[in-house]
Amino acid sequence: MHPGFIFLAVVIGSVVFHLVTPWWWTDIASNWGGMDDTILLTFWIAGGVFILVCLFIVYCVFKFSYKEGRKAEYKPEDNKLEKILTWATALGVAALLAPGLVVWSQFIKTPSNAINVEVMAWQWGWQYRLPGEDGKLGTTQVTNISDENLFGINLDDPYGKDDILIQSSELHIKKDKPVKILLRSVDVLHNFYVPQFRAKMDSVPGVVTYYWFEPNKIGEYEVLCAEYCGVGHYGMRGTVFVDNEQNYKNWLNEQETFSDVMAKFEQIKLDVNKKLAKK
Amino acid sequence: MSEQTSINNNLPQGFKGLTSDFGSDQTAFKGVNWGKAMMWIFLLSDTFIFSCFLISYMKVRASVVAEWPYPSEVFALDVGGVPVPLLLIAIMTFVLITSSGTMALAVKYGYEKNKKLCGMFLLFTALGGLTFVGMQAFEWSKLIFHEGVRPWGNPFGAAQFGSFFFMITGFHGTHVSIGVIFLFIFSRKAFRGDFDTGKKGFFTSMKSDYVAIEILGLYWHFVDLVWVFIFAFFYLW
Amino acid sequence: MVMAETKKEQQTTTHKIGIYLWIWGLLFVLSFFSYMVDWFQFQGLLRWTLIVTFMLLKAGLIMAIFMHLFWERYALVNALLWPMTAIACFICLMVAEGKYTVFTRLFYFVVGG
Amino acid sequence: MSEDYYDSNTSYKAQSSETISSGSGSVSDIDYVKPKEVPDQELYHGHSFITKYIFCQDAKVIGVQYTLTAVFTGIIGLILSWMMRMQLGFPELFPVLTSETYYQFVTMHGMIMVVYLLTALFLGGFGNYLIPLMVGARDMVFPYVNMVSYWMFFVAVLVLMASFFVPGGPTGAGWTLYPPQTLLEGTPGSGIGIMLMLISLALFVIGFTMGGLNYVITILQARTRGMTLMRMPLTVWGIFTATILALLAFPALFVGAIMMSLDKLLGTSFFMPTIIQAGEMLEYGGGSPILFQHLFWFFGHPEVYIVALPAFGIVSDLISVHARKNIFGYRMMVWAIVAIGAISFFVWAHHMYVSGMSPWFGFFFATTTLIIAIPTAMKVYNWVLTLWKGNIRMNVVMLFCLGFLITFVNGGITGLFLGNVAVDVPLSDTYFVIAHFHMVMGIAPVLVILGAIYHWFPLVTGRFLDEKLGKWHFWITFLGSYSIYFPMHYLGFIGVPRRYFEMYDSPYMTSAVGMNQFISLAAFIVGAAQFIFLFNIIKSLKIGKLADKNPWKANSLEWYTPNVPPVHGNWGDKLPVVHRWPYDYNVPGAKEDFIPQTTPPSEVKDTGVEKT
Ligand code: HEA
Ligand code: HEA
Ligand code: CUA
Ligand SMILES: [Cu+2]
Repeated sequence: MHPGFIFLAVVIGSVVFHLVTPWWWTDIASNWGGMDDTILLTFWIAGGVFILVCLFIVYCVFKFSYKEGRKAEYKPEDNKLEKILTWATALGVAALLAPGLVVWSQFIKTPSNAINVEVMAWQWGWQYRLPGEDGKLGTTQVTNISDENLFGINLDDPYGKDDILIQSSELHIKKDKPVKILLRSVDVLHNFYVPQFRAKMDSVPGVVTYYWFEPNKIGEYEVLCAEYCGVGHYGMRGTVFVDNEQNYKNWLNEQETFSDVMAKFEQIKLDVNKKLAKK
Repeated sequence: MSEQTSINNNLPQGFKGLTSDFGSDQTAFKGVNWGKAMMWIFLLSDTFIFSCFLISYMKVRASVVAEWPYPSEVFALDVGGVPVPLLLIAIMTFVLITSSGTMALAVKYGYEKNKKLCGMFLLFTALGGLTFVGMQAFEWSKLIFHEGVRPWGNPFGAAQFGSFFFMITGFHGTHVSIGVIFLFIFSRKAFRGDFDTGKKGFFTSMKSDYVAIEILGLYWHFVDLVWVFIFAFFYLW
Repeated sequence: MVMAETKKEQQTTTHKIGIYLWIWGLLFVLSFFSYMVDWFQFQGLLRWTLIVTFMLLKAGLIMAIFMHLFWERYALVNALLWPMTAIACFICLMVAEGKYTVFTRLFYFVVGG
Repeated sequence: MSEDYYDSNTSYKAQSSETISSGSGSVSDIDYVKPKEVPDQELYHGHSFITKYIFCQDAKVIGVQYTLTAVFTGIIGLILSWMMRMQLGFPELFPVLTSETYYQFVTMHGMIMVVYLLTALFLGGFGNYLIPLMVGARDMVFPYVNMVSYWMFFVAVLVLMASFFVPGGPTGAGWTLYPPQTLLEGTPGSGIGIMLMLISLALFVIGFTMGGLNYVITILQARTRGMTLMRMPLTVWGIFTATILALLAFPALFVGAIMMSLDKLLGTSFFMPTIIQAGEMLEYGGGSPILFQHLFWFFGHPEVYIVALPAFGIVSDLISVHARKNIFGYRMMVWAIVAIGAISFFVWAHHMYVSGMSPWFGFFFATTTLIIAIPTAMKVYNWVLTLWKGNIRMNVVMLFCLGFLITFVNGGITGLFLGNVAVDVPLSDTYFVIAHFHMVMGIAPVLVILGAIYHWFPLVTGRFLDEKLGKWHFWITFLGSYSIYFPMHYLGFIGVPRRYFEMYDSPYMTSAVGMNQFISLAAFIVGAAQFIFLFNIIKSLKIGKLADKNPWKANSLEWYTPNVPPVHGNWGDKLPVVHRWPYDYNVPGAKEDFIPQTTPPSEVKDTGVEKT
């Protein structure tokens, strides 16, 4: 069989696979439809070029297979053709780049009404901190971290007292309300990634990184760690629930604030001291 | 070499020369000896190494929150009970520049095939380099034993100060030391007249030639050049 | 002055000893000047400009005269200098990155937001 | 040998063409070639077995040594990939594979394949063998240094392999070696393993620098008469540019490795911020993990082009020879190689879009990254336009070239997804990236290497490889690896992250079980097919069909040595003189369908040959 047929089959197979694939992205649950659209646009432009180039190859392979005595064309260059191709490609690139950059500029600019959510990662798990009534997160310092103060909140920062601490890998957020994810890590790089939200960012020890999104579909979503962080990387999961207003409120009311936690520890200390004193 | 320079004078100069040289056959760097071309490209690569060191230093220094120690005080030297800032570093700088000057003269006399003066200036250069390394050793021991500066921390502020200091000056000092060794070897060779007789090298079995001195010169000036940047960025900043 | 003298000398690779002594002297003077910047405790932008200027002048002199780059053909000179644009780009971006890092550190660990 | 060495007292202008012969005996004006500028090279001729084959200074032997060592490491890398695929496709079958060993295998697989296989094979192997032959030199300019370069590489490989046998095993930090994770206990091999890796890399860099300086200076300063830069085969251009990239990019890796070893050994905090591990505060503080990423990718991105550019160059030559047609747009090809090389120093942070670096960098790096696609696209167009109206021999070499084109375009295009910063956000660190770079780096250049071996085997050994086995080898490798990586993109779309030891506990990942099994099976088959190839080599060495001199009717100089296979010194007593580019195939009016580079114009006066 002529090899051209096999190459042709590869191209057709690729297109068919793309059309019938059962493996496709998860239903989007955030405002980042722009990312999906840009991907689709890239598919159209770049995929089109892929098909054209491959079909051209297949055509050449059929048409110009070796024949004794045939003369190949002798044409070292063709300025006009090369110019046209360069500009066409440049145009294609620009068409891809422009929407990409627009989406990126939205991605790095958080809307002012976003709720701050601190995601704190460690080997290998997640916990979260939400601002309290004052709407602000207290400042932190890794060196402050202790059993009582798992987030290392600065004790003299008044904003920190009412912060809501969620010492579990389950996070709830409100539908249609933008959240700004502030990422911290106490040890190595991690990455807070929910495929349905599309967005992701590394959490880097020593600095705070961020991204934002607006969840728009109620449901339960799995958090994956998307930056290699040691042997437990693959098991570093969490859960995000997108709730409606009411459920979110209920959940929030059950959570402890930093002062609650501190008070609890104070109490424990007092108890222990009392016991010691009794003895 | 001089013959090739005379070839070069008949080639187009300036930017015209640039295109005609790259468009020509056989050599792109007209009249440049293989070894010399190789040294230049090596130095280019080495420049990237030192640049990466200095860029990392700059990035870390810009982003540490802890106070960066004040080099002018850290590196002060007591003269009669008065601390003179950066005195030792200033002397080291002058010593290295001096050795660069003697190296330039050694190269000059090498090309004039004046083996005595050439050898002598090489020797001076080597001694200059040795002095530099000696002073650096003194400085290191002073910092380590008297000031308590360690690669992992120091009493003055940001821990990275010591880390970068030892790493960068250490890497530079290694370059100087290697240069000194070669300077001694070459000065002996010059005195012995190897470059005149074209004696074959021990390892490579290539003929000795006075070009070797220019090549070594490039290396030595480069070491000096790097120090200019270290002096400005590390000590004066 | 120096230029005029050196142009004439372009004929041979060996140069009059004068030029080396000249440059040697200049390097001394420039090093002395940069030392003085520290001595007089200039601060801020002034210090910054002076240090960099003296540094670049010294580097330029060493490369041009001591390393004979001034007499080399443009092919070599260009081959050596163009790659420095990559370094320049790296420097600029790392300055920006350093500033961004320190900003986030101060903002989230000290100032609060 | 030095009869036409140029007398230094006369200048170029004074030379009249009559007094200088071109070396071909003709004295007519059009055959004039500039006289010799550099004296002939003195070579050290080995006499004993050791100096001839072990500590040999002949670039051709060094090239073969590099190739064999690199292929050996490549096979280890291949076996490691089998183990990985075993775990991903059939996790129950192989319970000895723990997550520690899995990550160690991933790391060693990545590092071996990129650095110790492809870089060493393209630059050390093909570079050493082909550069002196193709530019008409007797050897590399510094044969001794060249020899040391190989032995440094050899030691680097030994050190790397040693890490499999030390306590704790090799490092499992991922080939990107991101700190702090690399140096902490949660990562396998964070003790001796990582140190051996860093030492091995440093040795590799030092050894490579020695070799690389040789390649660059040989190409720039030791070409034969008439060989201008714009008459060099594209193979040489690709290797040349890649070598320059390597000389300028490896320093960043070297510096990163030094700083990381200091963090490990002395407890400095270059890359290490304050860290709490297992409830305990470590003695670090203030360092910057992102700095390492910048250093790594300042090396790492040029590195991926270091393995791509030689492949680009070689494939151009293979296509041209076997399509019996000049390469289309030679000058554009050269400028594209140079442009890709230059721009590749300005795109590094496209690997760091979601690393937490300054978000503003996204704009800059997305733009530069997509710009680099333009010269690459030009190269693709020129390859396919070379096929257009050619006279294409459908032999094994050509099949490998076509395989390269399809996989490279496919992988390049997925690069456009990743380069476009907003699109990279969902895809980064998923299997989409794995699929991208295996397509563009794991298959495309490997296919070129294999094709190139089929092409140059007759030159090196005087015998052909078996075509029939070759065709089997090609189809299994090409179709097999295409079906490994094409579906893998869709795993990335689902959102499956890379470097996952196990992934079957999430609903949407479970949907991919079948695909993973299929991919694994394909990987086993493709890997096994490489042994057909090894068998082919061994068989053909002994009983392969004997090849004539210049069996492919190629134009470039390597086929025109007096002895085939070429011997030490390459050219006998007279260096060749070059009169044209290496792509004069099927020139109208010429008797044969090819005109060797050494043919003077007077011999092909009536042809429509273009001036080059
Ligand atoms: C040989 C190696 C090689 C090559 C050539 C490339 C080529 C390209 N790569 Fe790839 N890349 C890697 C090896 C390579 N890459 C590796 C190893 C990694 C992962 C490392 C790791 O994390 O472990 C990686 C990762 C990687 C990333 C980071 C992904 C992430 O981690 O999130 C990005 C992002 O920008 C990227 C982009 C590109 C682009 C834009 C090109 C371009 O150069 C491609 C240009 C080619 C084409 C575009 C095809 C031909 C063009 C046409 C047919 C014309 C049609 C074109 C238009 C319509 C414009 N690559
Ligand atoms: C050139 C580079 C190269 C090559 C050839 C390969 C080849 C293969 N790789 Fe690759 N791989 C990498 C570079 C490469 N890889 C890198 C850089 C990583 C990232 C590591 C990290 O995350 O840290 C990676 C990671 C990686 C993963 C992801 C692991 C994870 O994230 O958890 C997987 C999973 O399937 C995989 C599979 C394979 C398979 C099945 C093959 C092959 O089996 C494919 C089929 C085989 C061939 C096409 C032939 C290969 C030829 C030779 C080996 C040469 C032998 C030479 C002669 C005989 C002359 N690799
Ligand atoms: Cu945490 Cu990966
Ligand atoms: Cu890249």
